[in-house]
Amino acid sequence: MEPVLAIRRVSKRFDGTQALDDVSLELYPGEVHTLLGENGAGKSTLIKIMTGIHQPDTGELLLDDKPISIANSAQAQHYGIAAIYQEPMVFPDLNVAENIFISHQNRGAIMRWGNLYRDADAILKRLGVTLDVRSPARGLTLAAQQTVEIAKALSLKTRVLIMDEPTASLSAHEVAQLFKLTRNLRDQGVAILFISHRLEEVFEISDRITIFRDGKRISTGLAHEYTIERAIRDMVGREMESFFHKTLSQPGDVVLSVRGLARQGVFEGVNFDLRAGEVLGFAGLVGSGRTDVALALFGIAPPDAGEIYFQGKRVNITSPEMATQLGIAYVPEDRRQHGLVMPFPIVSNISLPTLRRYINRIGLIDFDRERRTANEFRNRLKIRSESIATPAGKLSGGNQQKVVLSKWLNTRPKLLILDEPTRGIDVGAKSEVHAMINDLAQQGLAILMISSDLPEVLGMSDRILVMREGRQMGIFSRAETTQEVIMTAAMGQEAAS
Amino acid sequence: MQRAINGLKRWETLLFIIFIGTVLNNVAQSPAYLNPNNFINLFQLSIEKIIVAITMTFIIINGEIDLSVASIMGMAACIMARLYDVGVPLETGIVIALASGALAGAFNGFWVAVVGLPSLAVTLAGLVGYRGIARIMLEDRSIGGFPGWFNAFGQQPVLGSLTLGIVVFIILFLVGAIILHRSAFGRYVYAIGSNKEAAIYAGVRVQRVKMTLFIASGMVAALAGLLIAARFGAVRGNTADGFELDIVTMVLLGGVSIFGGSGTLVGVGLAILIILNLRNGMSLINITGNTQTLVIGVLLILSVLIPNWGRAVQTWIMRQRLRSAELAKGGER
Amino acid sequence: RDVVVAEPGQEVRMLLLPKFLGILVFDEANQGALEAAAELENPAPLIFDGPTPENSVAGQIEIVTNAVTQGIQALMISNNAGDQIAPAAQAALDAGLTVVTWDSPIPSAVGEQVFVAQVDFNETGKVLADMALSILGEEGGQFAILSASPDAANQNAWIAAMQEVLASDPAYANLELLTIVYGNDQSEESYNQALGLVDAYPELDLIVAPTSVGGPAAAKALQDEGLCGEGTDNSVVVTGLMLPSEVLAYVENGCIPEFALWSFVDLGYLTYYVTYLLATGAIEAEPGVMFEAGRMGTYEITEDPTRENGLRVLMGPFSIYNIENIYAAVGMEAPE
Amino acid sequence: MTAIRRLVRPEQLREISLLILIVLACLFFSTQINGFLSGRTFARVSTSVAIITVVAVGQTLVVLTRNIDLSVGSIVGFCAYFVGMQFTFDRTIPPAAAVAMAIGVGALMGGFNGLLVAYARVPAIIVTLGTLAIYRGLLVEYGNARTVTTANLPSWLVGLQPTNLFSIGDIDIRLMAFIAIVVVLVFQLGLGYLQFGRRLYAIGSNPDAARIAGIPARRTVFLAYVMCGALAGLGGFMFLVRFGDITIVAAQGLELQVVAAVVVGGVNIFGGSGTMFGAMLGAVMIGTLEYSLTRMTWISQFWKDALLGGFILAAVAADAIILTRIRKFWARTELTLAAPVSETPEVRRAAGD
Ligand SMILES: Nc1ncnc2c1ncn2[C@@H]1O[C@H](COP(=O)(O)OP(=O)(O)OP(=O)(O)O)[C@@H](O)[C@H]1O
Ligand SMILES: Nc1ncnc2c1ncn2[C@@H]1O[C@H](COP(=O)(O)OP(=O)(O)OP(=O)(O)O)[C@@H](O)[C@H]1O
Ligand SMILES: [Mg+2]
Ligand SMILES: [Mg+2]
Repeated sequence: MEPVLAIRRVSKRFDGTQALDDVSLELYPGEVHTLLGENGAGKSTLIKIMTGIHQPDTGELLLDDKPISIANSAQAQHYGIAAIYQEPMVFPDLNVAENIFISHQNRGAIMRWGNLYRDADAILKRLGVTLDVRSPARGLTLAAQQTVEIAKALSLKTRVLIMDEPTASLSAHEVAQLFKLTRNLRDQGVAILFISHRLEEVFEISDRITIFRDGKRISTGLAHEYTIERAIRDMVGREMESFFHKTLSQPGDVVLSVRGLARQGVFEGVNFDLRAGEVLGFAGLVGSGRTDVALALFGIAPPDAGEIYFQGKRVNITSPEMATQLGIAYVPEDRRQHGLVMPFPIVSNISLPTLRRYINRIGLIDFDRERRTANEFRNRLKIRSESIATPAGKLSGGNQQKVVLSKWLNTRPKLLILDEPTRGIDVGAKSEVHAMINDLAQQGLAILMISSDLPEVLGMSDRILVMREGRQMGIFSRAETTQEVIMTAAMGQEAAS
Repeated sequence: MQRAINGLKRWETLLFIIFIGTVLNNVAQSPAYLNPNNFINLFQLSIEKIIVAITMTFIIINGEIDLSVASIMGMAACIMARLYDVGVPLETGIVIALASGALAGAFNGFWVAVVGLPSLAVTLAGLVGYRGIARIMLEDRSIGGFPGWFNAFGQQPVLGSLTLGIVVFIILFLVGAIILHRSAFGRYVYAIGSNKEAAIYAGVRVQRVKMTLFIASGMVAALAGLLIAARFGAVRGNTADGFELDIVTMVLLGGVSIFGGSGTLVGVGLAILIILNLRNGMSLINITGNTQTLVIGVLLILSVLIPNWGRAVQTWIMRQRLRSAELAKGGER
Repeated sequence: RDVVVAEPGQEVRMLLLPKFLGILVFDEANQGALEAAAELENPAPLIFDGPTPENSVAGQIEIVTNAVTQGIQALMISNNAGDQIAPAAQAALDAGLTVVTWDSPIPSAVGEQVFVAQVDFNETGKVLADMALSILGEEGGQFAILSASPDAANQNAWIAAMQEVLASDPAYANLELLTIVYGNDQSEESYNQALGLVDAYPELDLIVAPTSVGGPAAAKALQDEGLCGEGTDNSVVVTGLMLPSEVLAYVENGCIPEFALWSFVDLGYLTYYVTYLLATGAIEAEPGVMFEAGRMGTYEITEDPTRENGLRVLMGPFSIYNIENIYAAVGMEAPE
Repeated sequence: MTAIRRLVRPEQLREISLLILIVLACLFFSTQINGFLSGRTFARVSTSVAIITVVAVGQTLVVLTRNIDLSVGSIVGFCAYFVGMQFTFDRTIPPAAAVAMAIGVGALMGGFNGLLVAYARVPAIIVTLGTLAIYRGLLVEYGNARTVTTANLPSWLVGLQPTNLFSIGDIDIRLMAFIAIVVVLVFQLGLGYLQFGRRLYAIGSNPDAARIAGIPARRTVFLAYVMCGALAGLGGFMFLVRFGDITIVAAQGLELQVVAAVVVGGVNIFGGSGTMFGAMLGAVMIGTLEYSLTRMTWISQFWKDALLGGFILAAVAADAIILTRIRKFWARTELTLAAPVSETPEVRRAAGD
């Protein structure tokens, strides 16, 4: 069989970084081809070259064996190449339906709103999600945005569909839905290029696998030729042990105690205690209100009712600054919007919440000390970058996440709230993060971990709190839970069947 | 080497080159340019604008804008003059005028930082409103005849051959540069300008920073208003009318992004030197005001356009070079 | 006493500074000055330089300050900066320059040697009042003033003089001044202000506009609203100080029955003469000095009755224009 | 509730709240000014805001794409003066040719802006701050201190301003107002129903995403500038019609009035949201305030500016506060469609960086 799209010996250099080094890849119709690689291995860069966002420095692209050059996205779409990007790219002021059909230059110059809504509804139905197609995209959660992105790509007549970590912010239910669709498309002869850091998923969906390391292709093969161990070895370049290093420890005093916490219309009746050295997992479907609880605890969207006791004292947290001073740190789920100042170098991002610590006698920033801290974290978390002076915006997704983690760990918090801490992080880094969470808990930190990655929640938590539609469904201890129990709680009745 | 090239690519370097160009041009054009008095005049004639440009730099880097500065200048001057006219001691009047500037800034800041309205809208209203207060103060009158010591501040040197305005500018510029580039506050200013949300999540007191900036902007504008009163020796309702555009132009030419988050005070300093030199040179050879404005308009556009083209050419050359290298390699096999 | 006559051919670098560029009257003044320069055979070219309208105050001060550096020897300023220009002008004087104002003086007279007055400012008030009276007639009526900006020194002086005349002479008892509004020398603002006047004061009969921009704009507004012009009873009309060539249409249709102005060409001519004589040392700026100004005849420097400490040369006279003489003024044949 | 929510978009909400504010202001002024609620007030305000409205429509096109055009005042002035001068040379120029000339020159100037912004990637504010000075400078050079006077204009042109097209009861719809209304309607429909219009929103909403979605962003922004210039040219023609006597300072400072109208009209200055109706209502709001203040004879001339400034701020603040209130209210009534946790103004980074 002929490949639909072939990439021949493509290289791409960003000043200082060789993002892609002489890479070749073939995509065949009717296959799901997965790209694996550590953060910064060059996966997204390759995709951006396939969609005309970046131009390769050298090398060529062949469509049906004919060389093509893709100058921009419109051209890529013309060739039948569509992509779902790692970071959702929605138009907040347009409504959902418009967002879905934004790339349809062939729908004519005049908008037919009726048709638009009908078609958008149909596509969303196929995806199995309920979203009001007329509501503006502003304010959609990350997951909802991701859904819109998927719908957008599906709406195009594509021969090559690229999905750059589409599942990173989806929970199991949505992922299953997405995979059903993906297989459908594959069976219709679409070539699918899939990227994910969740290895279980990868083996579930892939036909073939290609592994990148440091901008080079390391191996390509049929999925069943790979085992998880081999995949990891190819990605990381060395053997790695299993994922979750959970060490059980004796929990200490209660650090955080929440009673009847509520914010009108968002969540209500949240009650739990969190002890030092304990990891409390927050599970639930996307949109179940977990992030909102975190935001309430961190003072960004203070609650309307209920009590928060921190280290035994009743507190009323009204601003992030106050929360930080109390010793609460929050790693947000949307790192682009909330986590990082993209043009800032890594070092300034890390020191931002703790800048006051780096002030010298005459009131100026002590750059040396600031840099020393940043370098420490860069080494400890293995942040891949040219230096700590690299702007955060130029890092790969996973490395950005590590910067956000560094920034909050540096506040030396007593309570660490992690919202999807491993979203978009590669296996190596993921296990590092897990080890770190474990370490921190050992050192007596209280950790609240929100995650949509069920194995992660199960593997890392001492106890798991499950939420559904803004209500707390129960707290389960590590010993008594399984994926099924949690899913049932998270989805209510229908999931049980 | 790479570093040197990167240094060359900086906006400031380009500005510096343009600056040297204007100086050389002026020397060639007019013998009067090198007259030492001329250098003092050059600053003195725009001193109020360039003082306000310093706080404007902070505000724009912070992602906001303050269009009301010129009106605050006028308002403060008029308040002082009116108070003097009704018999309040000038010293008291000066303090009240400065306080009125701070208050106006705080008022702007309240709507922007606390209520969250766009600063463009708020300060556009301020532009109209504060000018209105200036008008109410003096109506159709002009008030002058201030004590000699006051006028001397605007007209006579206080330090060597430097006037008070120039001394104030130098001090504000140095202090401003240190605050902006070396202090935590300056870092917050950039952070908020780049990504306000992330700054909030990092516990930066965004409201307080914005409030501080607007108050400082109002107060410095009031100070500049008083300086202009001292320099002109008289105050009218239209004092400093329309200065806001010149001030914003200086800051933007200095490489400060109107969208916030980037720019340096050094760049703004260079832009100020360029504009003042250019205007001075043209004035000395009797090029009229309209043409001067036109030339500065062209310069403003070119200063962005040329580096853009430069970068495009550079990328193209690099790609060509890689291509040919690739071809050569291919040939070997 | 002696009447001093200028000795031609001496080199004096002179700068004519209008309020701002782009207004016809100042270009006419430049014409006059150039005419004088040719007559006096001054080898140095006359520089005509001015600020932009929106930057008039700071711009004028800048030009005056830079003139010293440039080695200009004589400045002729139509002051738009009120007393704010005084320090800069005084600095120029101190540096040995000759400083003469024309059209609009420095109110405090600080920094200027002589003011070349187009007309007597008190007389301007009377002329305005007389025109209002002649338009409204014995029984009088209500009128409003549409001025340039609240900051214009000469406009303010004329208006004050007019108010004084109205108050002091019972002949004007029936003329009622309702209000003063400002159009800032912009057509659009003046137009809207004129409309505002007719709406706010239903009994309004006349708008007095001592500004060459405000007058035509007001006339256009009234004409558009059918208050004056063809086929109406001219219930509200306009008068004031305007340029004949710019208001011909409104005089023809009756919206501006009468208006006044002086010759700006002559004003420029006379100013040049006075300045040349002062700069060459032929005359001193003292009261009682008499001199001959080319084709315009003999003039005398006197105390300025409208300003303390000021000296002036009074040009005069006013020309009052109406349908009878406007065609001649603009160099056209009167239609049958 | 859901039904209403689906019917009324937030943008329209803005307009409704602005409309309510205008009505309230009118009611207030009717107690202060004799005969305020009359056809005359309508005629006056509608004609006086007509020019601003037309130019504001163009400005809105550009602002929607997260750009700005500060040169519109200079374009209006240039076109008014230029066309007026052509009549001075030749009075027989037919009306259509005159209008076409104004629009053409305006479009050319707008095109120059657009070229620099869209293709040369110079930030809009820098380009148009520059061309604000450049176009005015060209006018000064071209004008050479001459003035366009009504005497030099053909009588059909001078007579256009008071022309009354038709009346609805007491209310006269004058030609100038009619032009403005037509322009608003046409462009409003264009925004809502043309692919081009939606693209403007998309680009302003998220420039990076627009590029990735394959929207021809450059061409669209360029065209927005051309149209903005063309509308400013049309505004210039209307300016000539209305004022007749044109000097080189014509329409100086108009850009600030236009931006004020757009901002008060709820068009987001950072792009992505706003409508032509909004811009028009903004112009009407400011026009009504100015109209009323000049006619309240007990208010001193010198208080006008201060009050106007206060009113503009009040309008913007009221609009914002009402809007957030209603949004919050709706958010509570419908859990699954909640508003964002915290308003996240889009990262205002330039498209060109
Ligand atoms: N625009 C850019 N400018 C400079 N460097 C870049 C740019 N985009 C990517 N890079 C660098 O290129 C390398 C590859 O990045 P890329 O985003 O392709 O990684 P990735 O494999 O997608 O990683 P992840 O799994 O974390 O998303 C990284 O080192 C990154 O820092
Ligand atoms: N698809 C959706 N459309 C509109 N609003 C949604 C959607 N999903 C969630 N929300 C809103 O988001 C809020 C809860 O989201 P939140 O982010 O707290 O949940 P979460 O469990 O943390 O989900 P996530 O995994 O996305 O972080 C709710 O108020 C809900 O109204
Ligand atoms: Mg990636
Ligand atoms: Mg969440």
